[in-house]
Amino acid sequence: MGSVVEINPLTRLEGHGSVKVFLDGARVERVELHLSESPRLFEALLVGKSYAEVPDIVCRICSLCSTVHKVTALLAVEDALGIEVSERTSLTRELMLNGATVQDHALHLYFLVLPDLLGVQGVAELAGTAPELVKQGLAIKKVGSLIQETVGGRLIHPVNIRLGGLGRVISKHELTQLRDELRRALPACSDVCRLFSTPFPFPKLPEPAFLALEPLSAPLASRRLRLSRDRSFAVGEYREHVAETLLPHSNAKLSKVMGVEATVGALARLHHGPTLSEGADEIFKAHRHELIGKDIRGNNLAQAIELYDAAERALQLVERLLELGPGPEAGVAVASRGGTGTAACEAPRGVLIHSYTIDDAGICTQADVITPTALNQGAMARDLLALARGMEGEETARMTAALERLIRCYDPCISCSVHTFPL
Amino acid sequence: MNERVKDMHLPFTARLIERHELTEDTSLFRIAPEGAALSQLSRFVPGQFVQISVPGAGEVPISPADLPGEDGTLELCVRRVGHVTELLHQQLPAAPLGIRGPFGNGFPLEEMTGHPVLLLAGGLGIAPLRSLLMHLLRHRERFGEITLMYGARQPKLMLFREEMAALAARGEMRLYLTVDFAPETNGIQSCAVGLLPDLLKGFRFDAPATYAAVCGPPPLYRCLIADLEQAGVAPGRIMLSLERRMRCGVGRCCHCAIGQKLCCVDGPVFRAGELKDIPEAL
Amino acid sequence: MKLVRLAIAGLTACSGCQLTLLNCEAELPDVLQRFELVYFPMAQSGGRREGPFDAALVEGAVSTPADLDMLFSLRNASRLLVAYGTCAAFGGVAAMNNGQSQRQELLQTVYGSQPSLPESFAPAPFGNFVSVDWTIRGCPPEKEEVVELLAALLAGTLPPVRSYPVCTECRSRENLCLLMEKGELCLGPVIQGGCNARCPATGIVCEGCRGPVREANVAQELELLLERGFGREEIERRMNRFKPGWDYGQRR
Amino acid sequence: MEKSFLEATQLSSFLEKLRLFGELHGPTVTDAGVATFAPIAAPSQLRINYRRTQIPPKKYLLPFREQLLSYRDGRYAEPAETQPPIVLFALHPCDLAGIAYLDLVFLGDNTDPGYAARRARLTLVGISCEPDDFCFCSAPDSAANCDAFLTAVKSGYLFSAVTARGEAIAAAAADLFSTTEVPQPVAAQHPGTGVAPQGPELRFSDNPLWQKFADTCVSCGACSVCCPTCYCFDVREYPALDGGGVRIREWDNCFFATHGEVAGANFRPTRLDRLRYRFLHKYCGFTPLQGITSCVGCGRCKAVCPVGIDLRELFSAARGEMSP
Ligand SMILES: Cc1cc2nc3c(=O)[nH]c(=O)nc-3n(C[C@H](O)[C@H](O)[C@H](O)COP(=O)(O)OP(=O)(O)OC[C@H]3O[C@@H](n4cnc5c(N)ncnc54)[C@H](O)[C@@H]3O)c2cc1C
Ligand code: SF4
Ligand code: SF4
Ligand code: SF4
Repeated sequence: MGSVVEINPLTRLEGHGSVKVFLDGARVERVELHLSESPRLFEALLVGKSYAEVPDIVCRICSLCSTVHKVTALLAVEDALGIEVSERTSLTRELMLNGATVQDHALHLYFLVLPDLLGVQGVAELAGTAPELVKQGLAIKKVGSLIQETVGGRLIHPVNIRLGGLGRVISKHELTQLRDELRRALPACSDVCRLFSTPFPFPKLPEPAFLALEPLSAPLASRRLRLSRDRSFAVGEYREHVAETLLPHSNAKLSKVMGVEATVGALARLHHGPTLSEGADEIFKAHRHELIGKDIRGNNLAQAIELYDAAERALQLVERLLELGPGPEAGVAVASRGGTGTAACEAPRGVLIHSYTIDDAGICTQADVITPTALNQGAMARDLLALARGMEGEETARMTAALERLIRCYDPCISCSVHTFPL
Repeated sequence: MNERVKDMHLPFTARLIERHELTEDTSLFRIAPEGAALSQLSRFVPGQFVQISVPGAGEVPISPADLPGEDGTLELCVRRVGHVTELLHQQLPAAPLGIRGPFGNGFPLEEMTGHPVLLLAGGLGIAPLRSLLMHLLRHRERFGEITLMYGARQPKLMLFREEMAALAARGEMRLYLTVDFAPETNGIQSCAVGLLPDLLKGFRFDAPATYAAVCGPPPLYRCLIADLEQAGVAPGRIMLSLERRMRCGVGRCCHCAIGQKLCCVDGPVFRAGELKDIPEAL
Repeated sequence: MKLVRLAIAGLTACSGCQLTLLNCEAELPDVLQRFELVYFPMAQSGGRREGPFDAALVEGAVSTPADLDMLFSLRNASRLLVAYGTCAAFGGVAAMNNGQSQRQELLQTVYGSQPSLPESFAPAPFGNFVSVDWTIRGCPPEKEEVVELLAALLAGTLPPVRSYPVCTECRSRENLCLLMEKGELCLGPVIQGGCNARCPATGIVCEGCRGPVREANVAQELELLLERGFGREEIERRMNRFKPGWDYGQRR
Repeated sequence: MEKSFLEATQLSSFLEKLRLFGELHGPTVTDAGVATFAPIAAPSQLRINYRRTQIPPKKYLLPFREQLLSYRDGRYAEPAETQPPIVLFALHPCDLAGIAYLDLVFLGDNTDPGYAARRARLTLVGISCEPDDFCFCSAPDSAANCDAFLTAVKSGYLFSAVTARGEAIAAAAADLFSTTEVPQPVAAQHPGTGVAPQGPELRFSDNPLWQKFADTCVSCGACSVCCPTCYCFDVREYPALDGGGVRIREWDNCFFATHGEVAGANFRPTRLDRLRYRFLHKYCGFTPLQGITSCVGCGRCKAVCPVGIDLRELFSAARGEMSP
């Protein structure tokens, strides 16, 4: 007898989604992952807008990833128009990205994942059962927020990073304040890893094919995506390597990279040998065996390591900006010619690609956004099925809890996921 | 800094004693001011107003509906229209409120002594006039004939109706009630149906000696002034209690300007004569 | 103490309004203590959308049958419905092309012309479908205004309203006027303030994320920008970014 | 009044002396290039030859937004006034006149406690100015309502003490004043067409300019925000999550529809009504200040108006048309 177990809505993640497990008796037939967010249609909305408007509009795809969407869009538009930015601008953007990572990983780990580890329903009970952890999580998140607020001019949908430069140069006083706050928060950041170092005890999952930007010391300059040691491609050629298909039950398109269901995100990044900050590297080395060559269950720990790394990097960047001192900043660059530009960044939940074509009048004629959650969708569905099969015969509640938890390992962002380029 | 300077913005506490619902949206509140507010309020002159604070919502100007009682308690008749008045209506007995005042000029009681007084109230306008009426009745011998004409939209919206009727029954004043329209089903018709100005038209009185006190919604004033003047009441003896937006009560926030006058310090009681040349006054 | 029962949910949106609440790091412990988050799928599992709620803070535009279903259900289950953010209040970015391009075309641009396109109609604000008791503006909203609302709910009321344009706060902060001094396309004069002129304070024009101020002199703003050399098309595009359907003749 | 000569080269040392009387604030520019009164940490920040700041010195007396009261358990309390003593240096006569007007409003009956406390901690040092196209004050050299005044002369300034505090400044800076012959003041080229009080009936003139201004005014509020003598305020109360709350005062503006609104009516429903109100308040005055113009001719309102409204245009046009 066939039956369906449904998890609807998926909770403690961004956006609207659900999961259906189709059972035949105790046997799991198939699992459907529905990313049912309302279509957002950004790629279509951007067509006809001026190049200068693109980054301001497109960051509204997602609040959690607004900074990285904005930076990626800026890079792509600048790539299209041949606009160069100063070192200060680049460093400032990098600082924003690190701040976003701290803020986003802290939110995800402490408020969305931690309830699973402590066996509670969410943030409300957490405040009752583990007030100290809540306080710690908030304190860490707050430094990330402070960076967004001070440097970006706004916590969500930052305004101060813009085409060609910055709106306002961050004052020495503000930078010093950031530096002090970051220093104060670092010990707590290094502590996060301890909380998330026990992987959850479910059946082993298929080994992922990890996709990440090739790590460079100046991450914003990275222009190659790597799938494995011998398989990589230039960001600008992503269309030849990323294929998208529409699934009947999802408003997000499924992306395959070089023919495989790639996995992106923190764990993927760690697999490609990034240069981590000193403190984070130490922790990474200690946990290496739990992460490298392992499945997605290690992703939360990887995020914890990254959180620490991002905080340390943010501090370094602030110090570097203080060294550079204030200076004149270029305003909005004016487009002199059209072109097509593509850029990729590492969002907290994985590779994000933006690509735009701008005509000679400065109007956007084509826009593509490939989001990490769209990239992860295939792997996520595959793992859900594997996990459900591995738990055949278990109590339904146990199984659905495990499935939800698996999804939180991926840290999906469904608002983002429903944007993909024309088929 | 002297005491008064310090007190400028600081309300005194006033406890809510009881709330008595008069209509769906209007209640009579009895409050007990505490501390120095008691002595300040003992100077209250009918027509003046106080600033009532509801913690959490803010402050509003209200004209007390009666003189402070023996025990210092104050009656306020308040209609629920928005932010502050809404929260006021939600307060339970013993809730702490705030009070500042009294502010404004009040009716010229000295000047009115010995004269007949005609009170004309429309709707909620009865609230400030009730404190004047109570003063007149308490010092009944000092004044001439006292007449209250009170109009409401419907019988059930008529405030203090029984009370007024009882006062009239004691023979201390004349009472005329009117409603804009009375529902058919209402069997007892103890008031006229029509508008206040209609009521005034058929009214015989010693106009040249009379002081009129008017309070009601803005459109009411214009026709009543014309009618009163036509009947022979001097513009200088037509007292109007006006309402404006107010934030401070002491002539600074500037919202309550009426021409070059400020309602909170030059009013809220104005003489029709003063307002003649101020087109936006009424 | 009786806790105030809340629903916090999103329709077609970026989750930024909900996230803004989670970003109130300093206030969150207090909030968690005094409110019962009965339905808040973004941060709580096991919630029930049937209520009853004292207030429902709902973000996002209405663009699918599922959105509408959720909106009706929360409206019915809640004493107060709060249009939480600019999408809920005006349609927001999702609605920028309303009245300009057909929904179906947009869908096809993104999803291709295949038989089973996702069901979706032109994104619309809550006010088109249900009564709204309070509106928080902004894309995203200001934390302060969210906390203000929550505190007011605890006090049994709603916050006092402000109704001045962005320029008022902008000037008071002694920013450089980008419209006058730099000839940039700033919408400050016709946009509701309350953000403390966040964008002009960083040297960037107000893009209008808080929607129109009560007495926006739209016709004059348009004229002003035309005089400064902007094309009509560009101006309209910018004005529509967060709210479609301005009345360009309005002078009130 | 005795005048002492301060050579321009002594200005930095003079500023140091002023610091003895409080935190030194004066005209400077922000990073974005806006003229502003702000703390002067180093003499190089001072822009002594400034034209006008965007926001007048009223911000020191009446901040844009300030806490009026706080409450807890239903009891209201006044916040402690925290502004330190400040020396406000290099104020032009129009701004001094603006402060004088505010003093009339806030220090009269029912003295405003916050204003009074801040005013008492403010030392005002004026300076003579060079008018530009926007200025139209009438009393350029008036050194009234300050503690001390500097008149620019060739190669320096003439210092005159006005109040006892001014004398104290003079005493503190005595060794900086030069004993050489005092140059004569350079006569400033002031247009001298200050705004005299206007007839209140002018506001009901049906001059078409009224309607034109009402149509083009964008109600951005900049003119009032930047006016040294506009002081309308709104008061709002905000509860806090912990059960307490605050009552704040914030600059309001007669250009906003809410300004004259009551339940069921608006006494100034149209922008034209509100423009007439502004005219009345600025040029005719309310209640105790009736007949006094509060416009000090600083020129800010015209300089900041995005549509270039200048009410003076209206007087000259309307006056001509009204006189028989
Ligand atoms: C001298 C004076 C005496 C008054 N006496 C009484 C009285 O005895 N009983 C009574 O019920 N009311 C009285 N009022 C009116 C009362 O002050 C207002 O109804 C109240 O301020 C509205 O405040 P709110 O916060 O409840 O409404 P809000 O939420 O502020 O606003 C609701 C509506 O009221 C308008 N409003 C705001 N402030 C005022 C104001 N000061 N006056 C009128 N409308 C305003 C708003 O513009 C809006 O249209 C008096 C007003 C004045 C000036
Ligand atoms: S920059 Fe924009 S918001 Fe600021 S004053 Fe100028 S027009 Fe208004
Ligand atoms: S300045 Fe404009 S765009 Fe910026 S936050 Fe305020 S309303 Fe939004
Ligand atoms: S009205 Fe205009 S010119 Fe006169 S003082 Fe005010 S801002 Fe200056």
